[in-house]
Amino acid sequence: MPFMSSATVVFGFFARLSLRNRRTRLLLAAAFIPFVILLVFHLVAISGGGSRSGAVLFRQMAVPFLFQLYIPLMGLLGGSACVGDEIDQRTLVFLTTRPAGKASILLGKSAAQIVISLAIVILALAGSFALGLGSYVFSGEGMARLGKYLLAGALATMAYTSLFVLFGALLKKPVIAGIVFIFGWEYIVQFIPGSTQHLTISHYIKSLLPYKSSAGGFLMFQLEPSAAVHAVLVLLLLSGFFLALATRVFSSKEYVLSEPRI
Amino acid sequence: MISMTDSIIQLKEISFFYNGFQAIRGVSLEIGAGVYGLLGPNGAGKTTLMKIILGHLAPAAGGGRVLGTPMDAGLIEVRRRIGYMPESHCLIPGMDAVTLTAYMGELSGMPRQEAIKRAHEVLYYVGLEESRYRKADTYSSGMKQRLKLALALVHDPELMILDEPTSGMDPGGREEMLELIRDIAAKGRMNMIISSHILADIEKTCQQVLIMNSGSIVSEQHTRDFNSQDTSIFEVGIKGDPREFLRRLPKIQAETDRRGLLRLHLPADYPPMNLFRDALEAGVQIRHFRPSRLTLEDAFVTAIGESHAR
Amino acid sequence: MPVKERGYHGWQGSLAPRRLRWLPITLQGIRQVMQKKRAKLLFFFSAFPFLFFLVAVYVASKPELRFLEQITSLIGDDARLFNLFFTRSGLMFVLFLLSLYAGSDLISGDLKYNSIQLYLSRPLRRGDYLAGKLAVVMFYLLMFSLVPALLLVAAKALFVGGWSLSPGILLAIVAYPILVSLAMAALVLLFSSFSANTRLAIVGYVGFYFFTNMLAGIFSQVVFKNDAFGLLSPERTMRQMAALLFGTKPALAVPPWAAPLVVLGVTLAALGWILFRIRRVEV
Amino acid sequence: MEPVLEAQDLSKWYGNILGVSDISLNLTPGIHGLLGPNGAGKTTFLRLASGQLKPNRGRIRIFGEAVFSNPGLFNRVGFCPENDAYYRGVNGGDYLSFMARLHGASPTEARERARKALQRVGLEDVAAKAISAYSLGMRQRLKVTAAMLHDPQLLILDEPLKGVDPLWRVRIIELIREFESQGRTVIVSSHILPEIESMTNNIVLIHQGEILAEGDIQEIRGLLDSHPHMVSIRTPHIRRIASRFVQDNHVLTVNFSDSARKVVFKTDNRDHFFDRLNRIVVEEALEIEEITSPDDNLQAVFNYLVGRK
Repeated sequence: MPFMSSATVVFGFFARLSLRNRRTRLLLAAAFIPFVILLVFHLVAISGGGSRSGAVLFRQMAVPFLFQLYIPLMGLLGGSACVGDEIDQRTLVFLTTRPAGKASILLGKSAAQIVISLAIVILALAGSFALGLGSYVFSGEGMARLGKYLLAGALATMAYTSLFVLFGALLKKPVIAGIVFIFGWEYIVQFIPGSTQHLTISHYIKSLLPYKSSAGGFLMFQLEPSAAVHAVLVLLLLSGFFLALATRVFSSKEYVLSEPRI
Repeated sequence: MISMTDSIIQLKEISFFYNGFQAIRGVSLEIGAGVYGLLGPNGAGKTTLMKIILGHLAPAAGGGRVLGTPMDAGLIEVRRRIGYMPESHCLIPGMDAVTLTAYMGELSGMPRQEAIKRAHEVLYYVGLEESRYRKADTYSSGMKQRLKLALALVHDPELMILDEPTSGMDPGGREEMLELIRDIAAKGRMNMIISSHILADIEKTCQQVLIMNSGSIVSEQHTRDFNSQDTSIFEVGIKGDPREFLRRLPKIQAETDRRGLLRLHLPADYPPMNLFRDALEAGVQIRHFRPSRLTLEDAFVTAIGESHAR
Repeated sequence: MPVKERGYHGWQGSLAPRRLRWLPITLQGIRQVMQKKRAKLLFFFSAFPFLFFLVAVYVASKPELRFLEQITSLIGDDARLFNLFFTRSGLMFVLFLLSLYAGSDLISGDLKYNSIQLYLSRPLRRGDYLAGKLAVVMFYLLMFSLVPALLLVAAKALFVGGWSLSPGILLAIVAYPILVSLAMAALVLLFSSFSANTRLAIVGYVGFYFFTNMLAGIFSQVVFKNDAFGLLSPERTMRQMAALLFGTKPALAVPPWAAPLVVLGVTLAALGWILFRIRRVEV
Repeated sequence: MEPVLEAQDLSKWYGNILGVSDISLNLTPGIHGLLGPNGAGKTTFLRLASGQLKPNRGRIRIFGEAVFSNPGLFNRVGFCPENDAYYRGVNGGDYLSFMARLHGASPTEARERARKALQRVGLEDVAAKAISAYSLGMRQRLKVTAAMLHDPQLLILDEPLKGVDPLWRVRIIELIREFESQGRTVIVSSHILPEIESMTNNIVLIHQGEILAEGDIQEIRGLLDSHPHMVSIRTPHIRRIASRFVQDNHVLTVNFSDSARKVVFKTDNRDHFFDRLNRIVVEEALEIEEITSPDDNLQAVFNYLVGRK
């Protein structure tokens, strides 16, 4: 069966499956936490409560939450599940004993995961942005700004999910390794000035965000940004590279679905 | 100790629903001491009924007594005195068999040292003495089955509930498991309820059998009643071409069973010994010959009816 | 010569109703955590705050080491000493890691391997099961909070050569770690009971911890400039509670009853949810 | 004839645990029963045959092609795994449609194939129900029909009858035999011996990762000619029958049982023995109540070969 058509079939099935999945619903709910907070903030503001503008709330709360915490963790859960769920639930055999290549299976699954995650991230970002900045959204400048956030969010989702698809294909316990990567490596390296930062994913994402103030706290720490085009290219290349490597690993590695029965 | 005359389980009008689907339909039953078989197709409600007895599921209606204790109020008491062997594989990962068995004994109320000693004994008894220090997750499914029996036995209960005890075992293992169950029932004077969809297992171990279908008990009988003879049906095994042989017989009903044996319904005017003559003339050998018995399988099929097979 | 008959033998003992039905679950759980990979390494690092404070207490008790006074002055009185030990020594983070390590798979593993029915076929109720699991996590948390604190009390008494601790402080030293351990154990088990997938439990718990910290910081300091939002973070709430118990100056300007109320409320809600969740598991 | 499945010195181990070792096997069209005690290596062998595992040594080929990383092969091969696994939140109809789509069927065609497949195993009424709500036996039936979905040339079934109730067991055996009667190949492993017997005479016995015996059940019998067979006869004329056989060279022992109506012969040539027995019965007009062979089943062969008895 041709590569693309089997990947498409796999994509369709798992996209629908993940829409019905409890995990997806939990992730969706989590993504909208900033949105809900903004909503509450506005309601309070209407009744004469709060004083700060929604823009600050968006930048100080929604952006760090989504970029620093949510996107990496969603990438970790969703990415590692691409192979992990098939092993845990021992369903891998159903896919590998059909005439679809393993590469197309993994790419179809990853694509489904990425598309769903992208939809969630874009909805959550755009929703929070609109709620935080109000009518500013409709100005040309506001649109451009939102575009930058969305671009950064989309690329971040792709890069993290692809990386953790690779983790899932490669490792037995991808989540621990992933947590160490996100809160260890990515976090520590940002305190080191110079070019070491270029070894993290978050560096390129930060370079794409439309404001460069370091006042916002730990997300902007020690940033020596790369050029936007450069960052976009690197993130795209990284995603492609991680996925390609993941399919290589997935195609050649054998997965034992349960304990050997001896 | 329960005397032989007491009833072990009394259920009255038990009903149970899974998401609106009625899995148990007003079951009333009284089970005395001894070994009872619970037979029925997949989805008949055997496991559900067992879980209700254990208090894992609360019936929507009805109630009863288990080992003389009211089901709802005496939950802890009932669970202390029952040994349950579930159908599904369940284990605690990373534990070896002795640890797991002793742990279960301890949870049942045995002192720790006693539980460890008893764990070794029961594991030896079920034939796992050589692999008792191995992690239970590396066991084959036959070994897991033995381990589950050991877990159900460790606290020497008064009533054992065994759900599909031979599922997933090879023939040798299955025979040994049935032998163990018979031995426990005889030597330990254990009361048991054994569910199975394998007829031979029930026939070999139980005195009484309850047949379940679609959430109701459709028949209750002694296993020995199944062996009443019906002389006009014979089971015949031949070596050679059966067509030539069958052509020589008078117009009779013949069917082939799962083992490849012919089941011949002979008319009254045909002496069974003529089969040997006809076989000789047809050039085939009769290698197996026996009056057919009404087996548990027949009883099962009659009780359940053809509606199930569709 | 009597020969033991072959075949099945019953057990002659009697099954005693146990008062603490959940205790075997706890003991077994404690043993199992100990056998996990890299347990020793984690425990080693978890003892760092204690070792550091032990040295500090020693230094403070020796007049000849006066040149370190700048450090030792920080732990001048008992209330400050133990408050610092509990809330500013990295112990909070250590407890977070320990609860993650010991608790994240305690219930999800049983959900995955279908083993809740093993427990519920024994004389146990669902509450006993939960109590047993809760105590496993609490044991490890107390091992690295209450126990070292008591050792510090003893060390101080030894080094100084006298007993100066007020009963109020002693009560706080005992009460604070117990409250913290209970709340953290309930939280991690809450995430562990979400699904049979331990990955989800780990990511959920980690995400929750970091997110609430982040949110509390932004809300209370930048957006609303209102300290009440600090209570969103478990870490800040715990600190607030410690300050209350030890009678030191609290970091957040909120009514004194707020922090304990939040801790209690969250703990009870978490335990209630877990029980509800176990009840819905088909065994 | 060109073998359908061909294994040569096939070995597989997990760490230091042996799965199968040095299996060489050629399977031609027909039904082949794979038998062995738990942990004998049946599942490992079938996982190698379905390309889930890579052999450590040796090779395995199906229709002359390598198996691992050869998805195209599964247009002609159907596989039913032993695990009770399924996708959570998917119903039977959607699952089978998905599988059919992986074989290149269009959406409508896939739904039609799924409908037929469900009908084949009596699951059409639960097509829209989540697989997780099926009973074990229903899930088993679903797996079997999924393996047959694309009408393959070779069907590999690992324990297909596990947990299936008696009525459906008979039906599935029929399905398998129908499938084979069109000149195709089935490899089936099972724990329940009478069922293997009712499906096929070709058996492969696996024990401790090695092939113990392979071939027609009768041939295997032949191999075991040194293994004497028991024949038990119930008749009012036990002494008359016994006296006819005492002189026979192929009768090794004669035993009278307690009931005084039953005699058990041990013979090393059953063909000869039954031939004589049939003649004697007819010629002397003897009354026979029962002829049975206490050890004439797969179980006996099995026990003998694996040395349990």
